[in-house]
Amino acid sequence: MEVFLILLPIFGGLLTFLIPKFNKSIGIITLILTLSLVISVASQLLAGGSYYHLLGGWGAPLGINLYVDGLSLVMLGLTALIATGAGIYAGKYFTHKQSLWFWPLWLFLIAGLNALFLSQDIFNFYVTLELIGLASAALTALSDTKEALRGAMRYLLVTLLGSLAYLLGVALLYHGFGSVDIVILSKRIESVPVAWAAMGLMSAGLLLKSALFPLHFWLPPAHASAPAPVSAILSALIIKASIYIQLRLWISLFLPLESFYFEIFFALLGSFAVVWGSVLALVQTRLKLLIAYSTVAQVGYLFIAFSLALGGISVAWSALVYLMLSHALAKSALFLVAGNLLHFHGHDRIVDLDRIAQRLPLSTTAFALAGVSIIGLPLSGGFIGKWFLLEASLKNNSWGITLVILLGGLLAAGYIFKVLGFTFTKAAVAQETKQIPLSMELVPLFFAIMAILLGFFATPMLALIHTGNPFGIIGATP
Amino acid sequence: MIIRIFTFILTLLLFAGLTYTVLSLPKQTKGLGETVSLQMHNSGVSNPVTAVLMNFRAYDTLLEMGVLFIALLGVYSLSTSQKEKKPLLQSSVLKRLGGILVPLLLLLSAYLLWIGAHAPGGAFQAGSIVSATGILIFLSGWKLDLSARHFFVRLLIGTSLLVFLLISAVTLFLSHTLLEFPPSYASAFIFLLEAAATVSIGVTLFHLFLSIFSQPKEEH
Amino acid sequence: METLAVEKLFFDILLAASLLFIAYKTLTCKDLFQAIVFFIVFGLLISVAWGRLGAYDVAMAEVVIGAGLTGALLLSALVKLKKMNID
Amino acid sequence: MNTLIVYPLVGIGLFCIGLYALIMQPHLLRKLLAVNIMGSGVFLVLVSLGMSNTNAQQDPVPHAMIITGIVVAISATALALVFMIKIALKTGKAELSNPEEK
Repeated sequence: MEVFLILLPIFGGLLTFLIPKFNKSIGIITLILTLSLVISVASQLLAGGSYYHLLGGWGAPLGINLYVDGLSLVMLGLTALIATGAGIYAGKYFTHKQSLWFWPLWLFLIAGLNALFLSQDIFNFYVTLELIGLASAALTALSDTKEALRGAMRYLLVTLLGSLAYLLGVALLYHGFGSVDIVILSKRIESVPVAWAAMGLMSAGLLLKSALFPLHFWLPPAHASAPAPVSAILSALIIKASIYIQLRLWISLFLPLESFYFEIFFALLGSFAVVWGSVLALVQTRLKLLIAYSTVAQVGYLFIAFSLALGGISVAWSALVYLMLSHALAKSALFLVAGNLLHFHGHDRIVDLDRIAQRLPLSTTAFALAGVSIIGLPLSGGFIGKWFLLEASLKNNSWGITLVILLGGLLAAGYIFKVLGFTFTKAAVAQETKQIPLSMELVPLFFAIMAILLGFFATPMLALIHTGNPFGIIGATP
Repeated sequence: MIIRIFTFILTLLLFAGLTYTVLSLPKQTKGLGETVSLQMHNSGVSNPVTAVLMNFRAYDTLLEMGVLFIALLGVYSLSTSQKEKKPLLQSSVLKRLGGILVPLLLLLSAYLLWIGAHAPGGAFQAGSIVSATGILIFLSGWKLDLSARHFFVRLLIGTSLLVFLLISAVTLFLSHTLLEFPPSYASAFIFLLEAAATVSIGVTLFHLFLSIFSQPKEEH
Repeated sequence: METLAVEKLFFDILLAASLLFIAYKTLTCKDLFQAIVFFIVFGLLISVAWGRLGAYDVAMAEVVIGAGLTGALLLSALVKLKKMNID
Repeated sequence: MNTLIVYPLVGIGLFCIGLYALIMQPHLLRKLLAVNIMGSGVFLVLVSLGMSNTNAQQDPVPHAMIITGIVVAISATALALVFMIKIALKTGKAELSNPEEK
């Protein structure tokens, strides 16, 4: 089943290119089918545990292996969910000419993401990284404004640089240990200079792609200027894709190398990212930029969790995945709402939001609910993630980190409430407004509700995530 | 100026570190050369590079065709359609030269495609020759309407991915394993994939050139 | 046998030096047109290196794609920039 | 005597030269040239590392990977060139700098 997650979007993307007349219906049908495929992969996983697909029947090291476990499954599910929702939103959002190219690019992007989350091969990771990098740069440029083009260009250069650094690491690992398969490498890797250099290069490349402070400079312009559905997927999934590779690599390859300094390194950068991103989000005057800087801060949390997990605090893995999921849902809701407001007013200046709360109540509700999860208020998905994170930091006696987490929450509350406050006020000058189609309001609301609901279903979700013991936690049932 | 010095020192350190790494590596490292040669008789071709590209790691090639396709989509999405594309060079000499060169080049690419199974060559080399031929035809001023408005042209661009999907479906049907070629049919499958890839690579690269070449000089 | 090794050494070092030199020129020379020409030369040189390393398939792909087609793309983009009077 | 060790070193050199130029050169076309040269450097490392002599058994896997990489490189270059032309059309400059200008 899992291979259809790659083949189907490719097929759908080709069809939307060949028969542009029906691109929207083909696109949405493909996305919904992908979503149902994820469900069947999930049932296969739950029935038989984690499993491999040996492509071409060769098996590593000669061939490429695909692998499904709890971690890849939740990422696949997240991808399908956000792609479908944002796709439905996009069906109303784009002009005819834009949607001509949006649909095939979108579906190929989904194929690339699915391929990435299934892969077990470090060179194959490189190909999928390039696939999603080019597709997201092209999608960013779709709005065809000066800012979007610059953002897309900067993003493209950054992502190419990141891929090349990563590929150099692949070259070193291949020649050092004779394979590109993660499982085989994990058996052969030892603490020699070539492993260290590969770790440095691959991590640097991926950190650049995941926009960890201070390598986040490219993110706000690109994410803020892209079309709304594209911003949503950029923040929700594209960033996470490189973090996912980082997870896989560290868990199976680099963890055996001594990593104490790297724990401190990631914790420091993560903490800076949380504070810096939140403060900058607080001072922004444009909504989309505010949301983009909030992503910088949230990436910081992910790396704080990562550093604690590397230190052997296993609850931090749950925190990491939960933060990824809830941030992805909440952030796509925020970006889609921002897209609505941009469409409604023709601008996204925060001070001129002009009584949105009365005029677009659904969008405002979506924004508020997503905000609850971003801040980490109780019972939301973000709350569960932060709760685990606090628990991990206390277990580790890292008071500094505890402090940063709390401070970050306060700052997040600051920027979310700042926006919400202006949804009630009246603008100085009356503005012309445009109608928003209902589906464009319902999709972000749906995402926001999902982000909250994640908090209620923490136990089954965590059981699902840990299926097949993706984090190699000692003592866990495999 | 500070940034310049900082960057310089950083690159220098990187260079030093990587040089040390490379020199620390044992002289003869273990690659996959032996593993590949042990399986060559099952691969359907005798050129090991083609075997890796089109059989052992054919999945990579599938995704790579996706990358090429995406680049073209991205380029298209920013191109404004223009009615008339003026060729760069209008000369009868070039036209006549093209008349001789074009068939020769196409012959060469067919040869490269065919020889790729046994010797250096294959879809990528052949496809890029096809696109070079296209560029030559275009530059020498021959009228040639290959715009993506036509379904047929879009089909040519998508051929490789379509054939990949078709063969994926066949292999999944045969053995429930993606792109597992039965040894007796492997060479036929690989040839089909290569031929389709040649066409798609040729047309796609040519279109990339055409789109850049015919970008408007000012905004509309 | 000994002379052959010396010749090989000479060839390798010459090729290495010219690769680095041409790359340096590509990235630093004043004129963009020149830079692209240097880049095409670079592509040809590196395909010589592929040949020396026994990667004949790569050498072929590099000549046509890396040097030829990429060069054509770069040149036509530069022509556009020049027509817009941007440098 | 084994002289093939110069090739991975050249590859690293190309990677570093390219990196420096990518950061320091303002013109987008030059940045693209830099990325391409970095790519060639990486490919060179991928093939030539661990080759002690040319007579030993060739490893075709890196060769295939590089052919993949070359195609990826030209795709990215083409996309970036169109971005560059559009940026030049809209801003009158083929550079990314001056973000403070409206």
